[in-house]
Amino acid sequence: MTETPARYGPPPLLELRELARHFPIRNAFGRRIGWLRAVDGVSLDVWPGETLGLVGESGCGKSTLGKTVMGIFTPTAGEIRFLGEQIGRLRGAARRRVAKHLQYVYQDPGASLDPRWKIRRLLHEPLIIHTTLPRAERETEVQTILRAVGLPGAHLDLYPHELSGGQQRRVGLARILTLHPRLVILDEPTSGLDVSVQASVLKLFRSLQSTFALTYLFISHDLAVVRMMCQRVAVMYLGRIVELADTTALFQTPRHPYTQSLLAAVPQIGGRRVTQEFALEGEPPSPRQMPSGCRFRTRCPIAVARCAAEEPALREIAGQQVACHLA
Amino acid sequence: MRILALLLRRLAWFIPTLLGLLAITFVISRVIPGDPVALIAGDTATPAQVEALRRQLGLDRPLPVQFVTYVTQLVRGDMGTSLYTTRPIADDLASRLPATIELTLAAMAFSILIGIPLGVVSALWRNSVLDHVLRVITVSGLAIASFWLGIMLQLLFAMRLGWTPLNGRLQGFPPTTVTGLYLVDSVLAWDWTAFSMALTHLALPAATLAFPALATLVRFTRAGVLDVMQSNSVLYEHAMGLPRSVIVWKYILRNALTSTVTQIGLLFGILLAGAVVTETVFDWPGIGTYAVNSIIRSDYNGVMGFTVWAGAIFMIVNVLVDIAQGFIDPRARPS
Amino acid sequence: MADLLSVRGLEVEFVTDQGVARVLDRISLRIAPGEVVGLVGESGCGKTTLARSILGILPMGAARVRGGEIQFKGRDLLREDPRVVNEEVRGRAITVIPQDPFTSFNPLFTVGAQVMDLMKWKSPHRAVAARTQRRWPAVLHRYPRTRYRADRAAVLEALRAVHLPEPERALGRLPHEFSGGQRQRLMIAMALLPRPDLVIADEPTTALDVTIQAQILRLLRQLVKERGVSVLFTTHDLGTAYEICDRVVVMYAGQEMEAAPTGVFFDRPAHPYTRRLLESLPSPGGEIRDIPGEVPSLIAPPSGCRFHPRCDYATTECRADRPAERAVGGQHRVHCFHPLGSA
Amino acid sequence: MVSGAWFVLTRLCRDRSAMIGLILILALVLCALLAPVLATHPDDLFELHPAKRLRAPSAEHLMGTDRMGSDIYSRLLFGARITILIGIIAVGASLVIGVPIGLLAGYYHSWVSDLLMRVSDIFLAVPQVVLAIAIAQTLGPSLPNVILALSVTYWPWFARLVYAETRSLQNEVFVESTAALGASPFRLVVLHVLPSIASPIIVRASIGMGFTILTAAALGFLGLGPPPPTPEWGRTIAESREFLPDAWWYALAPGLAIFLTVMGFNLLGDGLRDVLDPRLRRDRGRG
Repeated sequence: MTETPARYGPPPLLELRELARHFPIRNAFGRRIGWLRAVDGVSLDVWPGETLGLVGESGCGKSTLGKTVMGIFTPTAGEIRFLGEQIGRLRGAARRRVAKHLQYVYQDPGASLDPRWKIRRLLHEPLIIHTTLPRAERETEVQTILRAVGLPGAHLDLYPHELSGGQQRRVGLARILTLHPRLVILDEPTSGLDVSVQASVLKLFRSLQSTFALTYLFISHDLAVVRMMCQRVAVMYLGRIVELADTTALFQTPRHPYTQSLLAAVPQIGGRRVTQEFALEGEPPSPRQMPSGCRFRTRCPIAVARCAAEEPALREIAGQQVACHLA
Repeated sequence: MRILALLLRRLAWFIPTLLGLLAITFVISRVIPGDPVALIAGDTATPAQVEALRRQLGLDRPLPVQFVTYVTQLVRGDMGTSLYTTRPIADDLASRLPATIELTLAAMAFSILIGIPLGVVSALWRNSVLDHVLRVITVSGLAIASFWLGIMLQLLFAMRLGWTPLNGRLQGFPPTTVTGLYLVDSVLAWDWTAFSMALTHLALPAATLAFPALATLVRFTRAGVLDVMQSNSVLYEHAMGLPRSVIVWKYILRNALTSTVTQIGLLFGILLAGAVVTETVFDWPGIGTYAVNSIIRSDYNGVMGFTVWAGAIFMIVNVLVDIAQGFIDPRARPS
Repeated sequence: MADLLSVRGLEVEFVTDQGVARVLDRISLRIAPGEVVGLVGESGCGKTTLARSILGILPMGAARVRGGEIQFKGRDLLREDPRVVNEEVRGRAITVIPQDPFTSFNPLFTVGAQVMDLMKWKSPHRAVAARTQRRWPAVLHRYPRTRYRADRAAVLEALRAVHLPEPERALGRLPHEFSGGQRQRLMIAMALLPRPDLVIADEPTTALDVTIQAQILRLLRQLVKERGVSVLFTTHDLGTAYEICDRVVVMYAGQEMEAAPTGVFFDRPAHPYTRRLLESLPSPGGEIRDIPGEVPSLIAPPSGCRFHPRCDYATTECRADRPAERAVGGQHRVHCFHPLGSA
Repeated sequence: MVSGAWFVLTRLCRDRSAMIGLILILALVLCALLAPVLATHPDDLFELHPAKRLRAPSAEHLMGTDRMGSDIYSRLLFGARITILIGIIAVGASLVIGVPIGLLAGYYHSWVSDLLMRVSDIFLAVPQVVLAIAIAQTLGPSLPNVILALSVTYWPWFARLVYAETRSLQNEVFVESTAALGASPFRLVVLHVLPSIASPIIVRASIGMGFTILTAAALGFLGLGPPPPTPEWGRTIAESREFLPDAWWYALAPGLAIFLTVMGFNLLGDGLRDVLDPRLRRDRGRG
């Protein structure tokens, strides 16, 4: 990767090489008639301590990417290297051990709590799975984490439904942090939230990141949030990364036409009106029937013949990586 | 196209399921103690005679061989001979099938035509007096033993009031056989005496059989309608001011029916099972009474034959239900 | 200009297992002809309930209207015969664009069947039926041939107007065969077909991606401005409100906080809540500012101004009484004892 | 767990029909336990009184006498024991067979789970009574054989239910996220999945009791139940047929007993469904 690793001393925490995850498409008879290429050759490094944003519209494969890294889906092809170890092909108990250092936060961490368990038992569970700590030490650990996410110890004896949505969210995060993971994948953590709640959630993520020295892979469709939270941003379209750059650069000089349209589509309060200026026509094609060549060419305002013939690879232009022939 | 694919998929499972069913019944009827040969041969037979008979019936060969023999014969339409009537089982069953079909179809039609509208009304006027009355009736319908209900109906309508005959399918000669269903045949023959006679004979057993099915349909339709009434699409239709009767009887009903129709398939199994008992109570000359008689006489060929037929009919009905489902729900995808 | 719609002092309660929730607390709202009004607020603030109250489709049994009135073109929607409202107002004079284009179509009927059913009852060419004419249930009524042809032509025209590809074939398809954006285009077409005076759009772009949202917003704004239709646009997304609205009304926990023309609203918010709301929007690279505390329960809401427990400027006055509406500029009105920028 | 049971009980008490169900079942259990005490003629279980045959209900014989001159009321009480025995053992055995199969097939996605479900489908392809009749007939009429026949034919219902519930639970965020946390399949299934699907299993078990009792009575009616002099309800009805319409009480009493028992379990099942499974909660107050 030509991205400047020198800026961060240690090697990357997570390395993806040509990672792919395809889902079979079956016809009415149950025969496979094709592949849905949800993630299709993604290479990416996540450096310790950073927050890497992964943005794209629904169906672009960003969540599938997160779940494949997490081991919820097995990769169809490519490599996942985490802390220097190949984890993409691990199975069973060996794979489950990786979860100690690599955690996944669902869109609503509150929904990840078993409604029949009390908070205390829920917070003890990860420690029971991954450590051999005696009960008393686990309890100390649990108390510490609970304070870190800003909840009183009295909540330990409650059931999830007795807490407010915001408190459930904090418990969900605490559950993951008891293990002190190195990398946390945040999957659409602010989707569906009101702005004021969103602000509280983001604030919490930031403070937890500094407290626990976390590295985030921040998956989101919200460009404004990504811009605020991430040092680097990768833009995905139909299973591929089309642009990867430092946040400031990406937002100031977007080089891929898709990134440009995406930025143009976001309403800017006080600025120009999207309803008057936005030009991108049509909708993304189905990932079941991928266009030849560049995947964006069917909607691209500047596409030329070459775009249909040849799929552009990521290349570096002034410190930004762009997959476009014309950039 | 979708419906065709669905049909083929279901049919692909048809044969293995039927084979599995055969295997289960076969094992049950042969492995488990109880010697039919000794039963046929009679008390006076010597062991040598019994053995000879056993060889003659092919029951001395290993079980898998017997099974293969049975299946190959079955494929040729040969279900063996009844040990009791000494006629081919297939013939026995075929001659009795129309009676059972007439009974179950009548019960089915009755429960669908009454049950679905009642279910809708019950949901629309939920917690009204009507809803509560219907709830009591449906709960009873699922709790009542059909043989007892049949006997009670006989006691009241046949014995006390004399409105209907006690049992049987007809007195006198049946109308010219076309379909084997007396109601249909008598209409075709323009024979209204036979028609009314067939109808009065059919009334009690059909009502007995229909009651639990009716109860199930009311419950499912009610639940389905209530469910759909909460949906966003119905909220939208209300917001756009469509007339209430259109929303209910066109949009909600069709949505609710998708789950009700699946129930109809399962229900047919209940009806078929109920037919065994109900036919016994009403001496209805269908395959149910035949099965019970075969059981009593240890006629395993008869029992096997009935089980295979019942299973096959049940599966065919469920394929038909899938097709109906395909028409009601155009999205229906096989899974 | 006379108001097209005016809601005054509307109070709505919901009966829940936990108690009675006071979802709308004396809400007032006016919409002028041709005006696009944004109703902005966080989830649970009552904006959807207000929209449904105007339409008269609050859940029966659970919801109770305790007071207030809704005047629309000189008729009192709360007190008029519900059947007349259903016949003449809903789907004709007031139409909707629903929140979720994925579930708002009936999945079992083709789009054409649903559009034509709407037109059968709500076509502008259809005379309003007198009540005495109704002898048969509506479901048995015929669709007059000549009107069907005219309506179908109008439908195709409308589908072209919302840029739906292949309108003829689209009518024969099932809802799930369309993408979210296409379905929302269909919904817009259906909302405009009866030639309404007012369209109530309830979070119509929330379920869509940004690029699709931008397309839909542009289309909607263009069409309503062309036709001079008023729109009540509820949203929790301030950016969307900025894009499409002429005027913005902010609600919080069932109370109205502030109303102002869009430009003024985003430039000089006068209510502390509005100000905090705008500040909590993500800003590039900047610090994050949230609003401490959580949205209160509506079953036992705070006294007085419902925002006071989270407000930096709250005084005893705010706890005791609900602030009356006061004007801080031409069309700029605020419900606050301590409006910003006035002191 | 105790608080959970208490919660369920208090909620059940507010549901009128569930209460009726509970009362009916308690009454049945009491009848069965106290049969020797409650019975007016406990000896009539085995003794014949040809002189008193087919007497109409009276103060001495509350529900009349049967063809042997035995007191029907007393025999019904003892019959309750058989009914409960059949129901509990058959449903219990079905649970023991069906639940693990359903869990395994539901949790793992492989050809084994397909096979398991196919096998249970085959059982479901034949109406239960038919299969039970075939089994009971080959085994011979006796109480254990009836129970065996019912168990062998009822387990697929549990397997199907548990399978479907497990599959749908796998889409729940809390199950997926606990797996992502690194929990082993065993931990996940036993500590998270099973407790979550306990409610539908309990509901199905209650309704299954009713259903099984009904089927058992049908077998008894067809002469495949426990042989005389066991006071089995279904066979009593079969016996009564030749004395109709005169000895109407003979058929009425056992039929009502079956009806009330099954009704009790069905009502309780419905009530439990409302209390335990909020997804299916009956409409109350909601629009």
